[in-house]
Amino acid sequence: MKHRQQHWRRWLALLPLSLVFLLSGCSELTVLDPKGPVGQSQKDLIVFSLWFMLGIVIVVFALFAFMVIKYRNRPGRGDKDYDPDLHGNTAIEIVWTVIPLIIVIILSVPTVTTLFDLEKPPESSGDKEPLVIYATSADWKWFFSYPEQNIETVNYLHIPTDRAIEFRLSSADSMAALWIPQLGGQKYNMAGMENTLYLQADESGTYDGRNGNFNGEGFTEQTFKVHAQEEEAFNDWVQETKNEAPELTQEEYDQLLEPSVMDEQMAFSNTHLKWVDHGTNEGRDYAIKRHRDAYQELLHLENEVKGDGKHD
Amino acid sequence: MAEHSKRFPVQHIIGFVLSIVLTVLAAWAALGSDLPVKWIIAGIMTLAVIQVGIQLFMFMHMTERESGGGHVPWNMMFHGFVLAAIIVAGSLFTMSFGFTHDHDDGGNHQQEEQQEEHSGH
Amino acid sequence: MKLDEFFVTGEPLVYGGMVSIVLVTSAVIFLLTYFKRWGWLWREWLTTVDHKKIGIMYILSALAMLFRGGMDAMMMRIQLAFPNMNFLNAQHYDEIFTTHGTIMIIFMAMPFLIGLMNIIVPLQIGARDFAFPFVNALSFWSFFFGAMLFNISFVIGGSPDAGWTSYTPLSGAAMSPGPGQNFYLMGLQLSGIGTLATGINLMVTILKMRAPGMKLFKMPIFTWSTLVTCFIIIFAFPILTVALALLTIDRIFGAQFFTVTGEGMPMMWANLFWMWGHPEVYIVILPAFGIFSEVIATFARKRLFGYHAMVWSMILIAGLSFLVWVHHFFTMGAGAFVNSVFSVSTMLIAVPTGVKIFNWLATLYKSKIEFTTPMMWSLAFIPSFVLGGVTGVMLGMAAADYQFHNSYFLIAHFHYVLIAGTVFACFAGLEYWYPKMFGHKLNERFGKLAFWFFVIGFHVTFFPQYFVGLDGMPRRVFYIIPEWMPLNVISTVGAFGMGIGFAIFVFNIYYSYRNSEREKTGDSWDGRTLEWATPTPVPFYNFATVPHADKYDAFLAMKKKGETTFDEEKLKPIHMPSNTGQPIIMMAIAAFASFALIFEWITLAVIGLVGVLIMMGIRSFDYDEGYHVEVDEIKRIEREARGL
Amino acid sequence: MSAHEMKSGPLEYRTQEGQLSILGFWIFLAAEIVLFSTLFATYAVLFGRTADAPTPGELFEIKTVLIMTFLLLTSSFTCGIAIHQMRRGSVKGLITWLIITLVLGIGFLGFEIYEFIHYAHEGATLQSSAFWSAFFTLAGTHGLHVTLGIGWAVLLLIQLAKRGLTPVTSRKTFIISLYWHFLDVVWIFIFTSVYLIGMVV
Repeated sequence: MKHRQQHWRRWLALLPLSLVFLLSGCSELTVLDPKGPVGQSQKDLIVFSLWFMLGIVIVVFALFAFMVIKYRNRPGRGDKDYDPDLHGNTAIEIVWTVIPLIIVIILSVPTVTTLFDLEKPPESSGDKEPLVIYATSADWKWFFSYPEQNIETVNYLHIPTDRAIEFRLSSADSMAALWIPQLGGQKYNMAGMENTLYLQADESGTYDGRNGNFNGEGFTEQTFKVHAQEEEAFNDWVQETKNEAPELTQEEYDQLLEPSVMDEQMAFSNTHLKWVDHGTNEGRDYAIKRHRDAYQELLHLENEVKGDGKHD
Repeated sequence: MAEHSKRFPVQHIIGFVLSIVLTVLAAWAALGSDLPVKWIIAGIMTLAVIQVGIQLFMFMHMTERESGGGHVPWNMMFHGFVLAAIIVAGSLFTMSFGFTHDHDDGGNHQQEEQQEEHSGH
Repeated sequence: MKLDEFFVTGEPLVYGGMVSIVLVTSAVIFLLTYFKRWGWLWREWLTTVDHKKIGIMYILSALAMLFRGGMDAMMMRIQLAFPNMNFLNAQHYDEIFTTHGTIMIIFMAMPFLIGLMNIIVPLQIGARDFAFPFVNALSFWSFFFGAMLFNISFVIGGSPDAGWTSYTPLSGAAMSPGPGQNFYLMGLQLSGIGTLATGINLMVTILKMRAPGMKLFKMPIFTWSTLVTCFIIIFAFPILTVALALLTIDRIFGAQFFTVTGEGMPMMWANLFWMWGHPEVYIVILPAFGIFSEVIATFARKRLFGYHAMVWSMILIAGLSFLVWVHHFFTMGAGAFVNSVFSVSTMLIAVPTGVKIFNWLATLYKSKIEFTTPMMWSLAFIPSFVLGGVTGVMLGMAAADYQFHNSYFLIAHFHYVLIAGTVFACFAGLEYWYPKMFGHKLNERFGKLAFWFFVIGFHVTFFPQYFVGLDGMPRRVFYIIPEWMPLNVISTVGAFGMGIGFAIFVFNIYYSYRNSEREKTGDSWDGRTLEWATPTPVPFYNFATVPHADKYDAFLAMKKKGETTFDEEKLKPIHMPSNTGQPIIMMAIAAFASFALIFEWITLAVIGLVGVLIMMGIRSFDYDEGYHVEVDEIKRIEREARGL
Repeated sequence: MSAHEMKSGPLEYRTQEGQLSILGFWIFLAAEIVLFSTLFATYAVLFGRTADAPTPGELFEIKTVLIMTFLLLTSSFTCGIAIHQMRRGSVKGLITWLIITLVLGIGFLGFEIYEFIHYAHEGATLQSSAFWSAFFTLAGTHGLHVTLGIGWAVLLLIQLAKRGLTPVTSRKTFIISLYWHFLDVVWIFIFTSVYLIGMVV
C-alpha cells in the first residue's frame, strides 16, 4: 500500500515538472511560433497567462502534496495534528477569494485590449492600406478573391509580407473557419454574413491554412497553403496570374461550388464577386439553390496515403 | 388572504378592469399616439409587465401563506423572468452583428442597429 | 422506404454491432425465460416507483452508455494512431465522434449523476421517497427510451454525423438529409423532458420533504449541490427543448429558423444550443463537486471546511453559468465589445471554483486521510481538475481563444474537466455508496488497480493533446500530418489504459458480487450524513422513524447521542405509493411516436402522440392513492435488517 | 403522506400531496417562462427577416388581435371567479364558471385558427421565411398550450361532476387555474411584443 502511495506522489510531482520541460520545447509548436503581429499578440497573451496558470498549478500541487503526505492516516499517528471540527477561517477564505479575483482582473486587461486591437489592422504596417481578400469557403474548398487585383485563387493564397491583409470571410454553404495558425487565430465563415479578419505575415514563407470548423465529410481535407512573399515578388505573382490564368465563368464557378474535395489548385484572372458575393443577403442561398441534391451524396472519403504527405 | 371567504370577488374584478384598461391603453399608445417608436416600445412593454403583475398577484395567489410553499413560487417566478430577460436581451446583444438582412441599403442600416443594441445594454 | 435504406448496410463494424445486439438481446430473453424471471422483472423493476431502484436502473444504463461511448472513443483513437490503415472513413469517423460526445454528456454523465441523486438525496434528507414517485419513474423511462432511440441509429437509419453540437446549417435538412440528425433531435428531446421533470421533482423533494429540523443550511453538501443543479436544470433545459423543437420543425416541416435560405440565421442555433449547453456543463460538474465534498469529508475524518463558502460558491457558479455562453463561439465575429463582456464573465467563474479547490485542500488540513478507493478518486480529482480549470481560464481569454478554438487544446481542456470532474466523481460516488445500494463493498484491490489504470491512462491520453492543439491540430479531423503523430500515438496508448481501467472496474462489480463480505451494519464507512443511518439493504420505506436532524452532519450527531432511525415507540403506519406500469407504457408509446417522426412517417407519429395523450388521460383518472405499511410489518422488517 | 391532513385553510393545500403538487407546478411554470422566452428571443432575433413573404405590418389586424386578447383576458378573469367559487365550496359555481372559461378559450382558439389561415392565404406560412417560422412557432406554441389546457380541463370537469370537491379535485382545479392564468401572462407578451410592436415598427 505504502509503496503505491509514494509511487503516485512521484507521478503527481512529475506533472508540473513535465509542464516546464515541455514548455521549453514549445517554441516549435505552431501557435507559439508566429510569423506575424497578430499571431505574436496572441502568443504573448497565451504566454502571459501561462505564467499565472503555472503559478496557480504549482501552489495547488504543493499544498496538495503537503496535505496528502502530512495528514495521511499512517500507523501510530494518533491524534496529533488532528482537528475534526475545524470548519472555517474567515481570514484565509477571504485571501483565497481575493487573490483569484485579482488574477482574473490582471488577465482581463490585456485580453480586452488585444480583442479591440484585433478588430483593427496591425499597427506595424499602419502606413499601408490593408490588402482586401475575400475568403469564401465552399464544401470543401477555399476561394480567395482579390478584388483590387481582379484575380481569384482556389485552395492557395499569395500575400505580401509586412502589409495587413483584410480577409472578408463568408461561406457559400456550411459554416467554416479560416485558420492560419502561424499568422493568427480563426474566425467563422458563414453564408449571408461577412466577417472581417486581419492577419499579417512579417516573414516570407509558406504556411498551412485550413478550415477550423467541422463542416461535414470533406472537412479534414479543406486545407490551403499561404505563400507569403516580399511585396515585389507578390506583385510579380499578381501580374503573372493576371496574364496567364484563364477567366472564371459563372458556369465553371457553379460547378466548382458543388460539394467535393479538390486536390488541385486553380487561379483565375477575374473574381466571382462579379455575379455573387456570398456574404450578402442576396448571395446567401446561391450554392444551396443550385446544388441542394448534391449535399445528400456521400463521398466515402478515405485517407489517401501519399508518399510525400498530403499537406505539401 | 381573506378573499376566499368573501362572497363578492372584489380583487378579481379590480384586476379584470385594470387589465382591460391597460390593454386598451397599450393598443392606443401603439397605434393611436404620435410618440416616437422607442418610447412606444418602452411604454407598452412596461404596461405588459404591470399586467403580468396583476395576473400573478391578483389572480394566481402567488403569495398565499397557506400553500406552505413559502417564498418558493415568488422566487422561481422572479428568477424565471430574470432568465427570460437574459435570454431575450442576451440573444439580441450577441446576435446583432455582421448580418445583412435588410433589402435596400446594405451597410448603414445594420451599423445603426448594432449601435442601438449596444446603447440599449 | 426500402429495407436497405432502413437498415444501415455496407459497414463491417455495423454488421458486427447488429450481430452483437441480436445476440445479447436473445441471451437476455432466453435467460429471463429460462429462469422464469419475466414476472419478477416486471413487478420489481419495470413498474417500480422506488427511488432507489430507479436510481440503480439509471446507473446501470449509464454504465452501458459509458461502454458505448468509450468504444467510440477507442475507435477514434485507433484511427488517429494509425491514420493510414483506413480503419474508419471520413463519414464513419464523423458519426463516431458525434455519438461519442452526445452519449457521454447526455446519456452517460447526466443519468449517472441523476442515478446517484435518486438513491442518495432522499436518504440524506430523511425522506421516504421523491415528492412525485410516479413522475420519477416517468423521467427514468423517458431517459431510457431516449437513449435507446439514439443508440439504434447505429444500425437503423444511420447515426447523426454533425457533431454533438449539431451546428446548423450543416445539421439542417439541406445538408444532412435523412434520419440521422432526426435521431439526435428526438433522442435528446425525449430524454430532455425526463431530465426537466427530474429537476422539478428533486427540487420539490429537497425543499419540502426534509427531516424535521434540517434547515437549508444544515443540509449535506451533496444535497445542496443537487438543489443548485436542479435550479440550473429547470432554467436551462427548456432552452434545449425549444432549440431541438425548432430544428425539428426546420428539418421535418420545412421552416427556416436555421437555414441558409429564407433569411434564416444558422448561428442562432449555436446561440440557443450554448445557452443550454453551458449551464449543462455545470449540471454535470456541480453534483460531482458535491460527491467529492462528501467523500473527502468522510475519509479525511473531518468536517468539511468552509461549508457556507462551498454552498455560496455553487450558487454563484450556477448564476454565472447562464452568463457566459458566448465563449463557445467567440470566433463568430460578434465584435470586441461582446467578446470582452463574455470573456470577463467566463474568467470570473474561476473565482468560486478556486474557492472550492482551496476549501477541499483545507478540509485535508489537520485531518486523518484514509486511502480508500473513493477517496483516491477524489484526491486524484483535485490536481487533475486544476489543470483543466487553469486551461479553461486560458480559453476564456477571447483573444487567445481565436487560436485555441476548435483545436485539440480545447479537447484536452474539456476532457480534463469532464473526466477529472464528472467521471472521477461517478466512480467515487458509486464506490462510496455501493454498499448502501447493494449491501456489499467493492473489492479495494481491484478498485485501486482500476483507479491507477484509469487515472494514469487519462493523463497520458489528454495531457499531450494540449500540445498537439498548440501545434495547430484541429478537432474532428480523421487523419493527421506526420508532425502530430508521436503525441497522438501516446494519446492512444493512454486511451487503452483507461479502457483497461474501466474493464477492471466492471470485473470488480462481478468479483465483489461473488466474493465481498455482506454488510451487517448500514454504516459502512463510519459516515456523517443520514443515508448511513438506515440499515443495509435499505428498506423500501427508507426510515422507520424519521430522525430530528438539526445538526450539520446529522448522523454523526445521532451516533454521539446514540439515536437510531428505529424508535419503536414512535412508529406509525407509513404511506407508500403503489407500483405502476403506466410510466414505461407511456414512454414506450412516446418513443414509438418519436421513432415514426424520425423517419417522417407523420401518420404513425400522430397515432403515437394520441396514444401518449390517452395515457395522460388515463393517469388523470387514476385515483390510486397507494397503501400503508402497518407498524407490525415495519417492526418485523427493521428487526430483521438490524439483527435485533 | 396524506396521513397528516390539515383541518383548515383552502382544500387544495390541506394534504401534503396537494402542497407538493402545487409547488411543483409553480416550478414547472418557471420552466415554462424560460421555454417561452426562448421562443421570444428567437422571434426577436429573426424579426424583420421576412425574405420574399409579406411583412407583419401588412398582415396584422388590430381588430382581430384585440378581440382575441379580450377573450383571453376575460377567460382568465372567469377562471379566477371559478377558483373563488371553489373556495366558497360551491361545486356548481365552480363548474359553471369553468365552462364559461373554456368557451372563451375555444373562442380564442377559433380566432387564432382563422388568423393563421388568413395569413397563409396572404403568402405567410411556416415555410416562407425565418420571421414567419418564428411567428407561427411562438403563437402556435401558445395556441397548443391553450388546446391542451382545454382538453385537460374537460377531463377535470368530468371528475368534478363525479366526485365533487375533494382535496384531490380541488388541487387539480387550482393547478389548472394557475396554468390558465399563466397562458394569459404569455399572451400579454405576445400581444405587446409581437402584434403591437410588429404593427409599429
